[in-house]
Amino acid sequence: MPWLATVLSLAEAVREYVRDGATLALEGFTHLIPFAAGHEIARQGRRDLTLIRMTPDVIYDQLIGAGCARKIVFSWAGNPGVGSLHRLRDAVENGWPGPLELEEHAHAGMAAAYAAGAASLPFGLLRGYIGSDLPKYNPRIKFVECPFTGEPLAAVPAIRPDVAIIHAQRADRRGNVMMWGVVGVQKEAVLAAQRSIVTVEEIVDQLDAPPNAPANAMVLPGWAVTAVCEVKGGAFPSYAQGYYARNNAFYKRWDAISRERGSFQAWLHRHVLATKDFEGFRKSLESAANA
Amino acid sequence: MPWLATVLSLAEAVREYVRDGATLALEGFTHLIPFAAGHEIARQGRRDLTLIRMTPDVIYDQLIGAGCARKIVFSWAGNPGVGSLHRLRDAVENGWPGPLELEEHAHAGMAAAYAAGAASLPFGLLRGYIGSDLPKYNPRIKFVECPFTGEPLAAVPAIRPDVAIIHAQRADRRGNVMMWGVVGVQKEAVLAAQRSIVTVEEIVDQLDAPPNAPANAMVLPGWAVTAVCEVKGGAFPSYAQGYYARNNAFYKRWDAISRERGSFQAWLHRHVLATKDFEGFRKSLESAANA
Amino acid sequence: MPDANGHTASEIMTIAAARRLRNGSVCFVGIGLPSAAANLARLTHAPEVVLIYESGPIGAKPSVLPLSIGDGELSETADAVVPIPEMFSYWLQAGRIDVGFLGAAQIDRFANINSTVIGDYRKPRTRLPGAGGAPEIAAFSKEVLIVLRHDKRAFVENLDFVTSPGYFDGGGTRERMGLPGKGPTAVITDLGILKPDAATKELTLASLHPGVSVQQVVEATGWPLKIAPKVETTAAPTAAELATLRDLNARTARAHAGQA
Amino acid sequence: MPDANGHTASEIMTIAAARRLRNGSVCFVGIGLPSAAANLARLTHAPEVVLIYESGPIGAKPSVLPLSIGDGELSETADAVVPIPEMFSYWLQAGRIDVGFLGAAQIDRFANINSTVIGDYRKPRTRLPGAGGAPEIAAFSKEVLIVLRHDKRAFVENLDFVTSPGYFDGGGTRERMGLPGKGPTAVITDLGILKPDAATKELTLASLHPGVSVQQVVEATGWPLKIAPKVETTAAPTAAELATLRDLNARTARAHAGQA
Repeated sequence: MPWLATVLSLAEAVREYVRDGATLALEGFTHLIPFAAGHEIARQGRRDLTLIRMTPDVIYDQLIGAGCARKIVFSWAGNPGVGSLHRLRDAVENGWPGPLELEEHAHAGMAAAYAAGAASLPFGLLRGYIGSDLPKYNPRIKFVECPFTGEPLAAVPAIRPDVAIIHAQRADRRGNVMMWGVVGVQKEAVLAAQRSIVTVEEIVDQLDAPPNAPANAMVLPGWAVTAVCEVKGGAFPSYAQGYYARNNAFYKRWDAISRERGSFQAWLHRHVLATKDFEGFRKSLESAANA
Repeated sequence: MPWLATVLSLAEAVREYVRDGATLALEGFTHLIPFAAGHEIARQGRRDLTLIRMTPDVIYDQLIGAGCARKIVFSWAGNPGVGSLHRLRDAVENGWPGPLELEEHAHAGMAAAYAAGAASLPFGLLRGYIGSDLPKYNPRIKFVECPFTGEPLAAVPAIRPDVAIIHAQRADRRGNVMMWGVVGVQKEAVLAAQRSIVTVEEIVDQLDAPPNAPANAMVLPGWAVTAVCEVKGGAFPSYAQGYYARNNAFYKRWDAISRERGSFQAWLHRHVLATKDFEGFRKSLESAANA
Repeated sequence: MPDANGHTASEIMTIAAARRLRNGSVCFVGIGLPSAAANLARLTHAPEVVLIYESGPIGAKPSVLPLSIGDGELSETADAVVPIPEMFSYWLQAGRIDVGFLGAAQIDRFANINSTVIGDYRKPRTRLPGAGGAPEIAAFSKEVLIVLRHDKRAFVENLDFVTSPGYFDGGGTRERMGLPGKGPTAVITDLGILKPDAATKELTLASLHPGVSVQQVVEATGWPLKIAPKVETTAAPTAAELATLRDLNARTARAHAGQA
Repeated sequence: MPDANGHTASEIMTIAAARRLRNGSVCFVGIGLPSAAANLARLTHAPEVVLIYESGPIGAKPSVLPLSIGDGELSETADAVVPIPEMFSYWLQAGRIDVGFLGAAQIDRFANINSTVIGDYRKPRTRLPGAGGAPEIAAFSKEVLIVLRHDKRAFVENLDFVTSPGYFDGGGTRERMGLPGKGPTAVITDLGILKPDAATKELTLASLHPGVSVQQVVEATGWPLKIAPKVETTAAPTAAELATLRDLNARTARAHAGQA
């Protein structure tokens, strides 16, 4: 049934849909960050990627350090509550492991640009950027005039990634995807993209909104999604509400792992590149912790 | 606590917040139509209202026939699945009970205009109206040029009603409002308006998303709502998912009630104007059916 | 009332429309005949058709036909239910609809339609419901099907008001106007099926329902109707199609009865 | 480490900031010190303060401080959780926020702030996280509070980059630029509180924290700092404030510990 999302392994999905030079959006605002998919992209050695993400936190720090990225499009680049993204800073400040082009926005502009992409509008409209230097350095932030009031309003070009990748709590066997809690711009990213890969905690027979979840569940129909992959724990060290909490300790530890090129590379090779998949990565981390 | 919605009776809310000459939006797309509030406006004899609503079905037919309306802003005016709105047609075609100004849009434009109102943007942006005669007759539909691609896009002024009125399934005692199922543009109407009145099926101690409901519940925080009124059955003959079904038989019967001025006026006087409140209306209808 | 062919005008229209929906296609459904046709397709040859109602339900699987565009049955059986601004922007405008279904009060030879007024807009003889979702369904669906009864009041030389575009003045105009969808691919009536000419886009009689003559259709059309070189005959409703549709209608009538 | 006054620099900043939140006000909260201050207010004098985190939670009531802007604790305790595009359009841009809280790497005398780069944008000495929600928080909140440590690296004559506007070049410029919110009403540091002059909008020393001298603040400021005619002294933290804040921090530290 070609009109439904294909259920396949994450390695297959990345092999099939993520090409060198592609424009990707890996979204998930603190919650449901698709770390497993990010690792698989590094593992398969994708290069020259344009990486879009409102908050390129640890997941893009890893991809940048691994040499996968040519450019990032973003609005806030830090390790939330911890500090700098050292790999990103090393790329921007010192060009290591290669030069990194920046296209920088504010959150409001990125959100409007994703919504415009999902709606197939050529640009997103917002009140924004007034008094900020960002438009001086980003020619993709322009201003239009309201045809009714004459007011100037900011305009940002729609985000239209080649592939959007998100993590969600559940899917059914037809590829209908359900998520709840902090849902960020995940729906917009999927709908704005040409193709989409959704990793989920579990594939279930019947999608039901769970009790005790925030009353904001949403379902993406399977025919609007390209591929669904079951990857238990696939958002670690981010979290999946109803499944596991954010591993704040890992985020703090990332600061030390990533601070130096050597320690980062050792970590990347040992735990990501030398493992077969995300389960292997988790086991490798555990055995290192217990050693 | 002035920052929370006030819980009061519907009669008080209409008396307090709905003025003659006001611009109102009574929303609810087939589902959760605030009929009780509409009746109360007729009962209190409000005049010269500008009535905004995507689908001014039976609820606005009643208000137009009752002489409350000066103008309607709309995108589809019919009795869904049944036929014409006779009172609306009588006003448009014959000026009875008074002239009725029309501001006419398409659904896509109204939806964009509500969203713009909720976002405090001066206009809503959409691809739309191409090839339609509507812009020829509605000067409030304009076109703007995309600053990136040069494409023309439609622009409609934001809807900013004085008062938005909606019906929802539940509220808690702090005025937090929960709805699910077909949620239409209700959230946008409330957020676009200066003030809002929300009638609900019940006021509960604790808001929880019900089991078996469509997984699309949303909550409007009490501080974003002006007044909450408990009116059981207040969407009749529309429906409240999880509480009662649409009374399709009433919608069909409305065709005969409303076809002639006399039969409409008799119905309005007997069941709405001569009753004290919505409960009285329901009892009056029942006793007429059993007579 | 079934005629000599064993089916009513509504039935043949509904069945002919239903047949045009491919399994798995995503269909934006209006109330009434489009909804009947789409659900008939779902209950017969196209079990995986995705029905979207503009009120918000995506993937609705109603067991009875809704009277309104937002009956509870639709959202209860849907895969997802979205707010209206999202429906019109992320789903319709974004070009995710394979087939949009429209009715009309008037249609012209280039399949432009009127559902707004009969007579002058500012002094109408008959005020109709208006546009609803139609202009954008007509613009953004990959393909549009139009269903209406065939008579001279409906099939007119000039529309009183253009609510939704078909092919404008024909030829390549629609494309030049920047509309992404390919436009109306069939107009299904109670007499037959009209299709746009590949070059001129003028509606052309392509198929006659059983027992209908070319002459009948020409006489019911308010402009000199073009006839395809080879006019087909619509296959008669199968027993299964008729039984399924009648069951659906009977269930629906029972569900919508009851005290007002 | 508490100093001679019995509290740390962080504690006095947090407590001074918390005191400025009125009960029932709607507060857009950033991570770190703003979140600590807002939750301290909620746990002391302002139990009905509405905390909004940009990740989506509206009315969050976390029992421990979140490390990230979207920790599960926030959405689990919120009255509502909304998608990001809705948060920035229907809530922030629409002007529903009473108080927006911002941090900064650099600030100038008109309370414009930089959280983007130190050095040249294209060849930065230090690349900072960037704007996030700050420009629109600064523009659309009815009032903005800025919290940062007081030293000459932060309080500079000229910003390397203007991330978010305060009063531009002072006077009526902010209003003329069409920004609806009234702008930063206080800059709370570990030394004292600066407030904009009513006419010129230049930041002026309004209050000193216990044990801090005017001279200390002047020396920590990279421009010739204006001093209010009557400089107040910030009330010392109460025992209840300190105890509540330290409890909160201790609970938070326990919650964020654990194996990576």
